[in-house]
This record gives sequence, structure tokens and C-alpha cells, in this order.
Amino acid sequence: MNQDSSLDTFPKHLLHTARVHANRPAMRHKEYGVWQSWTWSQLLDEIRAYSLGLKELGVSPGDKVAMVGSNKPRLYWTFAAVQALGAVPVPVYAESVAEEMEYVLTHADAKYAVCQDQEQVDKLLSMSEASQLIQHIIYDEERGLRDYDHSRLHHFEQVQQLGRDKLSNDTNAEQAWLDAIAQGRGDELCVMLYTSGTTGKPKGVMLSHNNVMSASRNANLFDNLTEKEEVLAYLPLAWVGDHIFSYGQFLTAGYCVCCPESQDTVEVDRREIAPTYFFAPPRVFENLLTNITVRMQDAGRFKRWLYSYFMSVASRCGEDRLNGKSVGLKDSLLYTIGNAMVYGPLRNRMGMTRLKVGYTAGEAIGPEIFSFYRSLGINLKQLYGQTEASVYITAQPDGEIFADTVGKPSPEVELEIDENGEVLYRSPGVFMGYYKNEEATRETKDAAGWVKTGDAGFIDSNGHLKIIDRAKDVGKLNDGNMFPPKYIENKLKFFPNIKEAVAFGNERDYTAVFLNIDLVAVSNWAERNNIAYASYQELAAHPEVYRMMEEHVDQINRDLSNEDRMAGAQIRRFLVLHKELDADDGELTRTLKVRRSFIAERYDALIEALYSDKTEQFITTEVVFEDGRRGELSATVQIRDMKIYGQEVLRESA
Amino acid sequence: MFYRQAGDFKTTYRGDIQTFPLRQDRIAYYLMLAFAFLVVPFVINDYWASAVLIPFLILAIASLGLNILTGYCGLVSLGTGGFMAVGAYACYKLMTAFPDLNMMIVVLLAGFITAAVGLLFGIPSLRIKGFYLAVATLAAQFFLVWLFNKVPWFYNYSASGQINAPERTMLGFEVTGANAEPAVSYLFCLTILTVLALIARNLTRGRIGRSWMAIRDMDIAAEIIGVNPLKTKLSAFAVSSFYIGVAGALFFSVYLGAVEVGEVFGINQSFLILFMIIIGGLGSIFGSFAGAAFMVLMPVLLKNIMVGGLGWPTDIAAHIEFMVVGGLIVIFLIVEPHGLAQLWRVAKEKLLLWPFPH
Amino acid sequence: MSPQFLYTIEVMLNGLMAGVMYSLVALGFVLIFKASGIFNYAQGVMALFAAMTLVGIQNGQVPFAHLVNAVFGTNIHGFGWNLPALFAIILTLGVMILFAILVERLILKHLVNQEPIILFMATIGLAFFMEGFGDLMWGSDIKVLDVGIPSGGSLWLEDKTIGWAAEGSNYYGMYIDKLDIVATLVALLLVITLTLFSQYTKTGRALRAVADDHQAALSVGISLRRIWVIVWAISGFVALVAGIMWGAKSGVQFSLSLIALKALPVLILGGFTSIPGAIIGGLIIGVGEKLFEFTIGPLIGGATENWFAYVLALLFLVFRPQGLFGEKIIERV
Amino acid sequence: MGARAAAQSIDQGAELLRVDDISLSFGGVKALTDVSFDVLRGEVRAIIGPNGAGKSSMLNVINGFYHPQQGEVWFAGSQRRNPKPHNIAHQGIARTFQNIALFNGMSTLDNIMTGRFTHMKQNMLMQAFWRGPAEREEVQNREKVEEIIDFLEIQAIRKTPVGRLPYGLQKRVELGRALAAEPILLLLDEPMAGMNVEEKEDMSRFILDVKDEFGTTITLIEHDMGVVMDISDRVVVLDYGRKIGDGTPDEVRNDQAVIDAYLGVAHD
Repeated sequence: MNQDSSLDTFPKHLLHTARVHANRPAMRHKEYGVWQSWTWSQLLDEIRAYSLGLKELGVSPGDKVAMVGSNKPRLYWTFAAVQALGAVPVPVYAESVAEEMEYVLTHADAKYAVCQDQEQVDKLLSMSEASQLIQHIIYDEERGLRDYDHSRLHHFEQVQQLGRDKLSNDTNAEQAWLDAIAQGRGDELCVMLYTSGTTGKPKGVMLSHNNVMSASRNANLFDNLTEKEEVLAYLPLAWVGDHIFSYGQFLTAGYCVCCPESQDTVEVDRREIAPTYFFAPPRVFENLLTNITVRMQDAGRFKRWLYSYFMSVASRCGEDRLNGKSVGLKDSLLYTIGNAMVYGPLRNRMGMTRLKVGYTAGEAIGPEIFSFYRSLGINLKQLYGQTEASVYITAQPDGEIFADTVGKPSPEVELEIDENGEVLYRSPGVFMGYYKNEEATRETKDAAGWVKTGDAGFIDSNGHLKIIDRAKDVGKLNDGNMFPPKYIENKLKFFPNIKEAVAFGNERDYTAVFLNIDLVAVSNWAERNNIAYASYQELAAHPEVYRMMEEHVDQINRDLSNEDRMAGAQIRRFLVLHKELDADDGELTRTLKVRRSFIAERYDALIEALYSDKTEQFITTEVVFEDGRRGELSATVQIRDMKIYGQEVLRESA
Repeated sequence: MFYRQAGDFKTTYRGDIQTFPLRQDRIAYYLMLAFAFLVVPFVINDYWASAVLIPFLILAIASLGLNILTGYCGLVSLGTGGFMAVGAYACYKLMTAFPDLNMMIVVLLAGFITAAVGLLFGIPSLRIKGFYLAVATLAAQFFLVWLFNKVPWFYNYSASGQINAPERTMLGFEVTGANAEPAVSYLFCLTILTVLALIARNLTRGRIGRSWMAIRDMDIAAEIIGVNPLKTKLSAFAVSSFYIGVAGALFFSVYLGAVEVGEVFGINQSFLILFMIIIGGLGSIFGSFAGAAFMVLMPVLLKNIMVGGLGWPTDIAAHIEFMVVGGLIVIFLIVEPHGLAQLWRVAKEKLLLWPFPH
Repeated sequence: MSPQFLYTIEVMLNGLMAGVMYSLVALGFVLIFKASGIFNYAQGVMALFAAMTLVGIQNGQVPFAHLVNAVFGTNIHGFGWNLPALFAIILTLGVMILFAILVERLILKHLVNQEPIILFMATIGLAFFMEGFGDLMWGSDIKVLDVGIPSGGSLWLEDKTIGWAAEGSNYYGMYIDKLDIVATLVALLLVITLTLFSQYTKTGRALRAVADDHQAALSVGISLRRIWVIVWAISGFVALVAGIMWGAKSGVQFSLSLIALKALPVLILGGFTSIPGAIIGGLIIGVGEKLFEFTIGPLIGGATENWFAYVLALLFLVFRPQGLFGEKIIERV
Repeated sequence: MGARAAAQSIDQGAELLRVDDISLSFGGVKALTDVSFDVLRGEVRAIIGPNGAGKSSMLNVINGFYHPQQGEVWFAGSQRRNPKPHNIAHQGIARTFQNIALFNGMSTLDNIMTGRFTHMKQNMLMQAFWRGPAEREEVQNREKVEEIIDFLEIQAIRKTPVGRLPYGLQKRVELGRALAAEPILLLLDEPMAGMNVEEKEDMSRFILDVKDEFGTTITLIEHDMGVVMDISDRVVVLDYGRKIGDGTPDEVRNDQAVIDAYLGVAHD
């Protein structure tokens, strides 16, 4: 690697970038109607004052500073400001419920907290234990906090002022600050990220400067990212992906990070900024596509025809073009026209006009969705990563894009598949360990530095990694056939009408699933087909909706029957849930992953019905409404039987 | 469809409030300006200058003026012809009284004189609204035309009762009179129009423009905010009359050369300008241009088709023109009361949203 | 009596008669305005169009002859008949009713609930259209309208009055056109009829109901669209009468359409919704402009009739916007 | 010293506005009879009463739409003599209307910018040139307006024409327009009329925040008694144009005359 080895911590990198790219934009924030911008040198000034202010408040090396809030510049500054003092930032999911947050804060021994606004401050103050632990709370937005007791509450600007006063009163202050930064070492703890485990308590993943730095630098090199990139920071701060994209790569590449005005305006803000480098979980791409489809259905005839015609052109040759293969003259010409009439405008609407490379990760993305974006000329790629690896394990190199694999090992990453089919890796990005949890660390990481991913997968003939499912989730049906629930669920979720699916089958006779309809797509479909309904529940139980779902499930069964190891896992029975799976009810995690065991317990009656010969089942569930009240919801849910295909039969007909 | 607004973001309020926030619009605007100033003068001929371009430029000024009053401030005026006459006669008197005065200054002074007259006739606007006010302006129309007809001082006691524009130069080129080159007259008018359009845009985008629109939309609420209705309405009258006066001066001196007041600046001229802003779009600078272009081009086109193409007598063409104009007004009021400007806005919105319908 | 005084009387009489005509036109406005809130600028062009149609039908002109000749190279002009005046008048009335229906169908229906000023501008557009259409249909030349109304000065009146002046003064009696007398009588008759119509017939009451409250009228089952057709037909009728009188006096030509503009100041004086206001306003304007022209006119170049009414109206607008008969408007906040 | 500056110099809790013996009638119909009360700097003062009690008339007297036949209005220590509403705006009084009175042809942003009218001084010449002082003034005021937009959480509708907004948001924009004037006294005419519970809660929060953040004195008319009692410091009760009660919410709530008026007993 060709970078300066003296730049082994992020504060050092900040000083370096502020020197090299002093007048280039470093950060933007949509606030008060325009993109307020900071250059790198301005950014350094802000962070220095802030950092010194924090020091005045008593932040010292080794202290943990919790961060609660959304993607705001001042929160990103907190990372560097805290690290410059040798302390450790601990970003927390702002949306997590109070008990969860309190656990993280107390577990991390947070002595300071930086909050975005009154809501977060209130949440913190309401925690008896964590609140005692935390000595000072710094907040970004003053609104509503004016009348609070300010003995340990500080407005961000006051802290900065403290720092500025220090700078002007004490001529040595700046040098002392720089000296402290110079003393930092790459193997020191850089950040602690709590994983939102699907089971059990969150674990604090400790990453060193070296971890994050090597992952960031390698990622920059891999996709040739420079200081000219613009990215939109909109994913949770506490998530490792955001930390690498909006902090690690930001400082190492020196590019510009843009913070949206609010979570509601992300789409508009993305269109305005038109990021050159973009990251989103598959869900975002799915929603975007659903949106496009729904809106195109409202279009006039001509536009619909234009769209479908040129989308067929794109699906014929778009991906090949992007992969650098030559396509016929006619298609090439048609694609050029389509680019002017449809693809270009679509990219424009999605804010992907300037996109150099986009990544999706976290979960499998539907092959159709993936191809859709690529055929539009958007260089969307997949990667596979984990918090414990500082994200990167595998990624798809340009020109080697397959919808069903997650790519080749990233630079400096070694990959292995163990005898159970579980994927193992080793890299410089591998984490230091779990905070205060030696046991878990030992379970995950062996002495030689190999880390278990917990995912089952294999390396295909191209050398690409293909992930099947969570290793522990891959189960067996009673007849010995393999049962990969995620795999089935993901296939189902690739239908725009299906929002969520939960498959059951481990140690049971056959596969059965819960389905959740996608309200946006299905209600739109219902409107077009004159299907009246008064509620989500009514829509979900509508016979026409069931018919549509049957078609989808049938399609999945055909697909499964055609795959070598999956034919036995075809879906025999399914039902459509009467309520939307919801994080507020604990059915999903905060990152919106399905909590399988919780659901199994909660909907026990429905599962039993699926494995009986009942055609319907009554169920009552407790729900939490938006305003926090609790209530009950009951319904009689229909169950449908599906046709099972034999492998040979289908081969003949196909 | 052609718009690529992604990546076109604003980091300052100055960038946000500029006239053409979209980069592509800005480029198109500068290209148009360059074309109008650098290309057209070299290809212009007499026919294009006198049939299309010069009347368009001058009437665009008048329609900008009326749009400020009617479109922005909500005060309907049927006295445009009369105010144009004030501009024309002021221009004539100044040209003959001070032969050495720079033509640009003459035109501007004519505008100021018209503004003063407009101010006077604007006084009733404080007490009356809607078509009551329209009637009041109609009074101005008839009174002014009568005045210029009946008081010989205004036409320097000439026997015909007409006024004739003497030859005047600007930077050594003849702008008025029989020997004026079309390119020179064109550039003269274009320059004035460009500057006045910029000023109109500047006035309407800021404090004054907002106070006009506030009075137009909800006068009671405007007053509560501190907008003085009299001052605001009078300022709209003055500014509007200034534009109309300048247009009248140019119409007389540069375009026609000779004017008989009842014929040129009669009630029909008032209506024509009113139609321009209805068809073009009330409360829109672009609409003023679009309406003027439409109302200038449409008769030329009709005439070319019916008289030139089909060989019909001119009076039939004239009758049909009346019908088309009247019919279009009704159609626009029914289908698109905000005129071509709104159609343009909608089209642009569609292009921005393309391929989505909403 | 001095001749000066007698002249003044004569001017006033003439003014009164002109005023009755103004009242007649203004009445057409008031009717439409009361029933639909529309200020119908096209009223004057309607009068012109009605007169043209009457002349055309009476003389057996082929409609659109000019256009047809131009398009097909034919040379047709007339059917070659001369219809009796009364028959032609009835046919013209039919045309005006058809016109009312078309206006409702094609324009008003689409502009319900628009602001008055928009409707006003629509009628300006309509006026333009009608002007072109009328000319295209009947040709734009000045036509003579003769339905048998007597014209020329009334010799009887001259004889009667010549002796009123003092001996030796150069006074030759009052000159009053017989046509004006007839017109005055017809106008008076019409004004009385319309007033009675709107006060005492069912339709008339419906019209007033609509004027008072659109919603309420609708809720008791009065069809707004039917009312509109009726008022437009009535105002078409009024236009026809005005067109006949004015056309007989000074020929059927474009300037006829401008008489409608005179009705504007009349309405400002009398108020837009008051029938007596329209009558009295018309008389005031008629007398006022004649007197002004007679007394002040010569001092300032004459032809003051063109603007006197407007300036008078302007003064009213500034100092008494509600007109002579309107109530003071209290603005609710 | 202008009235605005005088008002600004008044201490918290001191008298900002006083109406003395106000009587107002329209053509013989009495709208207000001998009404007197005061408004102290920094408080939320509610005017309540049954329909037709003269509440709106009272606001209209305060901001100069109506001129009472009898009585005196004192603002910031000096007596007013029949000023026009637009003069009153310059003295630092802003208001919202019961029936929303927004400028429908303009966007949210422009509506609120219009509220800055009294703070913008550039003359027509400068406006015509734009570059320089006019633009600078525009940008400075835009900054203020953006703070209000941020405060009222209406960023997403900044450039939407107000006519397209739902009712609740229109109310909020109207409040924004009034706030943009940085008023010393803010008059709110039924700020929560026609709102659902959630919108009412939002609006109550905004009103209290306005008081806290900007120190604005607020006089409001409201029908929803719950809301009035929650957010106001003192309440005036009008009935048939007369004052029948005045005091803290608790005092008023227990006042027999007020209870009677609301139950209709007094007029049986």
C-alpha cells in the first residue's frame, strides 16, 4: 500500500487532509433551505474548537463518549473531536427503545453523551442508571432545552466556545492538542459499534484505527475513490457501514459528505446532491423500484409504452454494456435513445446521474432488482461484510457482476469455508474483540485471527462467494431435506407485493410461510382493480390478494423445484398475516430484520394451524400503537395449500 | 425529459433565489440573449423588423408593464392605450422641444411622465377594486385620447393632427425616422426591453413585488403585515405606467414614425395588451413575453396563410383574426386562466418529473 | 323666455332622450349582472350584431357570402328578397335566443364560480369574437337600417315652440328628431316592461332569487343554467331594440358597439344591481353630457361626450364607490 | 422613540397593551360595550366567550381594522389615535386570522418572506438594481425566515404554493408569516379552529414555544376551553360584547357569571 504509514489514526488523517485539500468541500448539510458547506480547513477549525471544549469538560483518554442522533455534521465531528483526545466514540442507534439504549450506554461505560436534540436528551435523562453514569450531555439543537437544568447540559456551541476561549487564552492549547494527536497509535481503540444482534443483548465491537483505516483505504483503492466524490450520509451513525463510508473513507479519501435536511427529505436531498458514491441496503433499492413501478402505472399510455419498451431494451443489453461487452448496433442505438428518453431521466429522478459506484449489502438483493439498476447504467454492486470485519469481506470487482453472488474477497482478505459450510475470514480489518465479553470474542475469533461469519455459503466456479443463509438458521426438514429459511424468504420478498416473509420448517414435515403484503404496492394494485377495502387487515385477507399471493408462492415452488438442493424445501402451506410486522411490536429488529423466534412465539397458534389441516385460524395479538398505547388486534387468518412440483416433471415442461 | 437537475444544488441563498435556478435554464437563457444580440442584428431585414421583431419587442415592454399592474398587483387596467399615448406624445414633445437630447433619455423621460400620469389615475384604486377599477381606467383611456386629439399643443398645432417622429440618432446611428436601419432600431428596442425585463424581474422578486402580490392575493392580510395599500397600489401604477409609457414612446418614434392617437392608441390597443397578458400568463415575466410574441405572430401567421396562401381578401382575414383572438381569450380563460406561462410551467414540471406522471 | 334658456331646455330634452337609451342598454347589463354576476362587455357588440342580422335578414343577404365567395370563387350576394320588418325582427330575436343558448353552453357553463373580473374579461373576448363573426357573416360595410320608424325633425314641435322666445331673437323652434321620440317611447315601454317582468312574473322573481343568493336559489330547484339562458336572451332582446334604434339613427356600423361602453358609467352611478338606479343613472348621464357639451364643450374643443360620462363616473368611484343607490359596504375581517 | 422600540423596552410582566372602556357598534348594533382589560408583556392572554361575544371585534380594534366610537387603546405606554392596520404592524403587532388569510398565489417561503415586510427597507431603485443592498437584504431576511421555517418544521413545504397545502399546514404557515414580523404582541384568532387533536397539540406546543423562544406576548381567541386553560396565563371572558370575567384560568373557571354564560343561564 502506498499511503503514508505515519497517518495511522483518524485525527492525524484529519490534519493531513485539512492541509492537502484545505479549500475543497468537506461537508455539506441541508439546513435552512440550502446546503451549508464547510471546507476541510473550516472543518478542522470547527473540530479543533469542539475538541478542546470537550477537553475542558473533562473528556480524557480512554473515556467513552456516546453519540445519539441522526446524520448531522456536528455528530460526525464528534468522532474526530473525541478521538483527538484519545477518547472513544460510541455511536448508538437513535431509534432504539430506552431500555436497549440504556443497556448499551451502561455497558459501554459512557461518561459523556452527545445528543442531537431534546428528544434524545429527554430519553437519556429518563434513564436512571445510565443517567447517573453520564457526567455531561452535549446537545446540538437548542430548541425546547432552554429551561432545562444546565449544570451538566451543554449546547454544542457553548462547548465550542469553551474551546475557542481556551485557544485564545492559552497559547499552548493548540500545540498540546496537536501533540496529543501525534501520540495516538494505530492499534488503539478507535470506535465501539454495538451490533444490533437478532438474538440476545447487543455486543460492543471494538475496532482499532488500523482496522477502520485499512478497510477504508482498501475500499478507496478498490473503486478508485478520490477527494472528488460526494456521498450522502443517511444511514444510522451506529452502523458500521455508515461509519466506514461517512467517516473512514471520508477522511482517508478526503471526499465530501452531505447530510440530509431530515429523514423525510432524503430522496429530495439525494436528487439535489447526486452522490457519486452511494450505499444502501437492498430495502432502499426495493422501495425505489416499487415507487418507480407504482408511479409508472399512473402514467399515460404513451409513457407506459415508452417505459416498458425501453426497459425491455435495457434488460436485453443494458447490463452487457455496463460490463463492457459489445452489443449489436441496433441495440446500441436503441439504448442510446432509451438513455435520453428513459434511463437518463430515471437516474436523474433517483439522484444517480453522477453515480460512479453504488453498493448494496446487508441482505440478499433480488436478482431482478439488481439487474434493473444495472441495466439503467447504474454501476450497482454487491458486497458482503460485517461489523467485525470493518465491513469488507467480499465485493464485486467491476466487470464481474453476478446477481446471486457477493463477489470476490476484498483486498487483504482471506476467505475459507469450514466443514459445516460456514464462511470464515481473516483480514487487517478484523476487530479487536467484543467489549467486556471475552467469551464471545473467543467464540467468534480464533487465535490465528480467523473470524466466523455465522453465514453458510460456498465459493462458486468463478471464485465468487455465494451466501445461502445464516449458518445456524439452515435447518433440516423431518425428511432430511435442507431447509434454508432466509433463502426462501428472500425469494418471496423479491416480489414487490410481498413486504416480508417468515418461513418455518426446521424439524417439521414441510415448509410453510407467513407473508406480509406490501401496502404501497398492493393498495395501488387494489385501486387499479377496483378492490375496496377499509383497512390493512381487510386488504390482507381479501380473496383476490390471496389469489395473487398463491401465484407468487407457486412461482417460488417452481423455482425451488428446479434447484439441486432446494427441491425438498418447496412451500406446502402459507398464510397472509393480518398485521404488518413491526419493530415497535418487537417483531423486527431496529434494522428491520425479522425476529424469527419472537414471531414463532407470538404467532404460535398460526404456526400450529399451518402444520394441521385447518383452513383458517383465529388469533389475537397485542399491538403498540404509534402514540405508545397498547391494544389488541384479532383476526381469522386463512391458510392455503400449494402444489408441490417434482423435479423431473418441471424439467420436461420447461 | 431533458432536465438533469440531479447534482444541481445550492449552497447559498443567492444561488437559491436566482432567476434561473436550474443550470440548464441558465445556459438556455444566455444562449438566447447571445442569439438576440449577436446573431439577429446581422440577419434582420425590413420585413422581419417591421412585421414581427420590433412590434414584439415594444409590445413586450407594454405587456410587462400591464402585467406588473394586473398580474402582480391584481389591478385590472383598460387604459393601456391611453397611457401608451401619453408616452408617445411626451416623446414627441421632448423630441421636438429638445432636438439634441439623447434618444434613450427621451424615451426614459417619456416613461417617467407617463408614470406621473399613471399615478394620478391610480388614486381611485385605493377605494375601488375589480371591474369598478377597470371602469375607472377606461375613463382614463377615453379622456386621454380625447385630450391628445383636442388640444393642439400636444401635436404642435400640425394641420393633420398627427404627430411625426423626427430623425434622431443614438451613438451616431439613426434610430428614428425614415432612414433608420432595422438592425439599429431592433437593437435599440432590444436593449431597452432587456434592461426593463431585468428590472421587472428584480422588482417582482423582492420586497416590492411581494407587497404587490400580497395586495393582489389578500389585501386585508397584506395590511396587517404592514403593507400600505395606497403606496403599494400607486407604486404598481407608477411602475406599470412607466413601462407602458416607454412602450408608447417606442411604438411611436421607432416603430410607426407617425401616429393618429385615436387609431393607434384606442381602446382596442388596451384590449390587445390585456389579451397578451391573459394569454401569456398573469403574474409572470415570461408570460409577458410569450403573450406579446403570440399576439404579434398570430395575426402575421393568419394573414400569411389566408391572404398570402389562400388569396382571400384582407378584410376577411381581419375578421377571422378578430374571431380567433376573441375565441382564444375565452378558451384560455376557461382552460388555462394562467396562460402560456402556466402551460410552460406545467410542461417544465412534467419534463422534470419525466418519465413519472407526478 | 330667452333663446338661451330654450336652447338649454332643448339640450336637456335631447339629453333625457339619450339618457333613456342609455338606461335601456344599462338595463341589459343590470339584468345579466344581477342574475349571474357577470358584467357583460359584449352587450354593445350584441346590439351591433343584432342590428346587422336584422338588416341582413330583411334585405335577404346570404350569410358569410364574402367568405364563401373567397373560398369557392363563387359570386353570391343575396337571396333577392325583402322581408317585412316585423318578420325580420322576430327572426332576429330567434337568432339572439340561439346566441344566448350558445353563450351559456360554450362559455358560461365552464366559468361558473370564477371571479367577476375573469368573467368580465371573458365577455371582452366574446365581444371580439362577435365583432369578427358579425363582420364575417354580414360584411363590414355601413348599412342602412329601415324598419319604418319615422325620422327627421319634428316640424310640429318647431312650429309650436318658435313663438316661445322673445320677439326679435333668432329662435327657430326646438329641434327634436322624431326617431328620438319614438326611441324614447319604445325604451320607456321596454324599461317599464322589464321592471314589471322582474317584479311580478315567476321567472322574474326567480331571477332576483338567483341574484340574492346562488346557493339558496339552487337549493329550491331553480336551474341556474336555465336562468342564465333567459337573462342572456332578454339582454339579447334589449340589444336588438337598442340596435334598431341606434342603427336607424346613425346606420349600422362599428361605432354602434361603443354605446355599450356608455352603460358602464351609468351603472357606476346607479349601482350595478339596481333597476331604478340604471334608469336614473342613464338620465343623469344623458342630460349631463349634453349639458356639459353645450355649456363647457365649446371652451375646451368639444366632443366631450366621449369622456364626460367616464370622468363623472370616476369622480363617483373615488367619492362614492357604492353609487347613488348602493349601501355603504362594511368590510368584514 | 417609535412605538415598536417603546414596546420593546417594556419589562416582562409590565403592561404592554391596555384597552379602556371600548365601545364599538355597527349601524346601531353594539358589538362591544365598555370593555377594558390589559395585556402584560410576556404573557399568553386569552379572550374567550360564546359565539358573537365580540371577540373578533376586539382583535380588530386592537389591530386597527375597527375604530371604536368610544374608549382608548394604549400600547406601549401611549394612547393610539385611530391608526391604520399597516401602521400598527410597524408598531410590532402581528396577527393571524380565523379564516386563513394567506397569499394563495405565493409559496410558503414567499408568504413568510412577506411577513418580513416591516423589516425590509430597500427602496425601489435598489430593488431594481438588485445586486448589492437589495439582494443582501433579501438574503439576510431569508435567513430569519428559514429559522422560522425550521422552528415550525415546515421545511418540506418551503416551495409549495400555499393553496395546495392541507388546512393544518396553512394555519402553521400563517403563524409563520406573523412570526416573521418578529412581533412584540401576537394576536391569534382561533389558531386551532378546525384542527384535530394532534394538530391542536402541535399548535399549542408552537404557541408556548413562541412565548419561550422569542419572548412574544400573545393574545388569542380560542373556542377549545381545554387548550385555553392549558396554555394561557390570564383569560378575559366576553359575552354579548361585555366583559363578564377576567383572571387566571382557575379563577375564570370557577366564576359563576362565566359558567352561566357558557351554560346559557344568564340569558334565559
